[in-house]
Amino acid sequence: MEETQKAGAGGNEGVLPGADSPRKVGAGKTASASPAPHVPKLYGEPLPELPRDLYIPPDALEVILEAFEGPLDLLLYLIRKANINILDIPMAPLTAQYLDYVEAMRRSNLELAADYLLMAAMLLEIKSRMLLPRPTKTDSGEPEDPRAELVRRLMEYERIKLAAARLDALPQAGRDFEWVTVWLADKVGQRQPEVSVHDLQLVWLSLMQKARVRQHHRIRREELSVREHMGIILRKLQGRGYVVFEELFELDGVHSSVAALVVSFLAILELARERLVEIVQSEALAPIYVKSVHDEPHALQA
Amino acid sequence: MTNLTLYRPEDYKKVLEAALLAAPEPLSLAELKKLFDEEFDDETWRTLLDDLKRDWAGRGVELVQLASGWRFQTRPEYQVFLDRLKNEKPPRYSRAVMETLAIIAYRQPVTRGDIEEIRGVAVSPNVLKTLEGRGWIDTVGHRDSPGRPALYATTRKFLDDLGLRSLAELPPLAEIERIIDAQARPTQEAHPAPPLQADESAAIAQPPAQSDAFASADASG
Amino acid sequence: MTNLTLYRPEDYKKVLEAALLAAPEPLSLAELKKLFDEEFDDETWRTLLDDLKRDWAGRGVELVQLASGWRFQTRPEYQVFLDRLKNEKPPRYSRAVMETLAIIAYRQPVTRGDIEEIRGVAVSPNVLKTLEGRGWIDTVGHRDSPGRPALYATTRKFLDDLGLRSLAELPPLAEIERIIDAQARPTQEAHPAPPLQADESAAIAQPPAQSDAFASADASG
Repeated sequence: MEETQKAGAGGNEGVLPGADSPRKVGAGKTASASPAPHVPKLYGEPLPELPRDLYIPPDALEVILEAFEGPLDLLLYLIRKANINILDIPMAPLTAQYLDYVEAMRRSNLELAADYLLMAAMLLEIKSRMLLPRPTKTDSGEPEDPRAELVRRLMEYERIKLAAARLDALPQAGRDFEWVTVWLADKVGQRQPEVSVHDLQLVWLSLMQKARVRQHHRIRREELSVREHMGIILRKLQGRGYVVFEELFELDGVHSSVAALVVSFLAILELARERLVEIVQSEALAPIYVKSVHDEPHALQA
Repeated sequence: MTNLTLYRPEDYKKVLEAALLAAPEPLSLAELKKLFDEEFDDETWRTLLDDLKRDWAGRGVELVQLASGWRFQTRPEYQVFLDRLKNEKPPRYSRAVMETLAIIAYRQPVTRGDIEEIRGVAVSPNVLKTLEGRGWIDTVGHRDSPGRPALYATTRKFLDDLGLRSLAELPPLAEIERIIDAQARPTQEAHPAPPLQADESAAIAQPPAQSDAFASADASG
Repeated sequence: MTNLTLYRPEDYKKVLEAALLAAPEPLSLAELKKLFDEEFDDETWRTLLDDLKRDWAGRGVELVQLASGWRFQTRPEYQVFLDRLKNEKPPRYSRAVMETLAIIAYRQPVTRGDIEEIRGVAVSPNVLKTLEGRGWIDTVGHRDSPGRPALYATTRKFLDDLGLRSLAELPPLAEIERIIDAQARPTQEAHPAPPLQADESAAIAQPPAQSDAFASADASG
């Protein structure tokens, strides 16, 4: 921002410094401007009298000049200050007052006054056209007001100026409120791959295809819940030596349906068939014990 | 890390809250929908978000819906405290910057020439650079005229940073708009003389309040 | 803008919360003290911060004290949801890992030899380590055969992470296998076995090195 304003005031863009970049008009130049003749000169031609409505004390000039964004801004200021009807601008006094300011600005900083001089020329032209009989438009029959374009521009600029003030009044991120962004937890490690059931299914299918081609026989898909229970039972047996057969059945859990009991039973039989567990019973009707075959031979639990 | 399972609406709201608090950008509904395996309809989402918004009522931070989505932000009333933690205050933009922004916002897309025509002065490249640097404007094309000048428009970030959901939420142009619409529109077509009756112009001849707004804004900058 | 006046401890806590939520860096106690005109002693500050911390208990974001100060951060358990908002592709397991996992899931309990027999290639220890490290498989016993090989099975966490209540919920394959049986033969030629030596070496495949099976899974998921 700082740079913007400096450069904006730098000269060749023809931008007046903004009010918030107090770039004082040189003191020496101001001094020479202040005691300027009470009767302002217009391009060397002295103006006969200052319009009373538009009169601004010369010592206020310096402050005011810095506050203007351009010729339209200055004109609007003059119009609003004098409470002039923008739709019926008295061109002669306005032009005179405007030229008075421009002259002061020329003395302060010639380079910055380019846009202002253009406007001065426009005002003088309008003023002179006001004195001439107006050409009548053939289609509407209404005479064209030489001020129409100026009024249109002034009103458009005023709307934008107002809109800019309203935009500036809106709460602005970083100035009037802050965005909330909390950190992500430090402890979060490397992102883990996600695996879906669908992925797994596809991989298994492709494996089956390959295996079929290679081995010329089909790998039979076994009852999953039996396989699951084989794992559950092996876990229960782990490190415990001989476990009472009934303990391997969940009688009061989520798996305690009749079907689940049957599946658990089938799982134990399958484990025995695959020689993963050993089932022992010392005599008929005695307790049945089950032991994982690899388990260290613990003492028989009574 | 334990795995989190979502059961109650509360659980979903917690995930939603965490995501919105941690997101570096506003999150659109489409993005928010990625959060959950379940596919809720828009109404359910609306309920969830409204509910979360209500949870935060009366606190220093609020959930807001912006042009590009939902986001948490601090309430303006709290800024005076938060400013105390900052080493430097954020700059206020100069009138040149704000007027250029207003022209682009309300008249987009516009060229630099259009901006200069309305403001009556040359536009410093730095003014446009400031606005581009903030991410508030960008070039959306070129006008098919000599020099093929760039056309500027405002961005989503501009809307987000000013808490607007769309350009339609820009503050309406002043009452002079109505007067101009009603009476000056023919001016643009045939350039007839504007009506000169004093009573009609009275509404706009009142000392406008906008200069005050700027005076205070500039003074604090 | 209305001016905010702080009366109750609640009011101070709200300012504190807003400041901590919006701060770009952790805030030290010394910085936090700048928030208020009143000078509270360290004990009062501690109470205020502990109180705020308690307010956030059980939510997706928590207040933590680090060496450099206090800050809000998301809880690690919520990361799995927050990750879904990221645009980057999640890492994927190599074909070797996925095939091994599928074999263990569908044929458990199995030994490494079983896996090698079905896959037709040696199984790298890294593959099993990856799956054990994720907590998806573990050893449930040993087969009573020469060398007493370990028997692998999937864990409760595997079911949880895949959203299954039991292995019986793994998709049944019979139907699809029949369809593939009918169509597989011409496809077989078009899909030669992937280079398995390279495949085995890395447990987690880099994104470009994805196999066809994964690409299709990715596209449909």
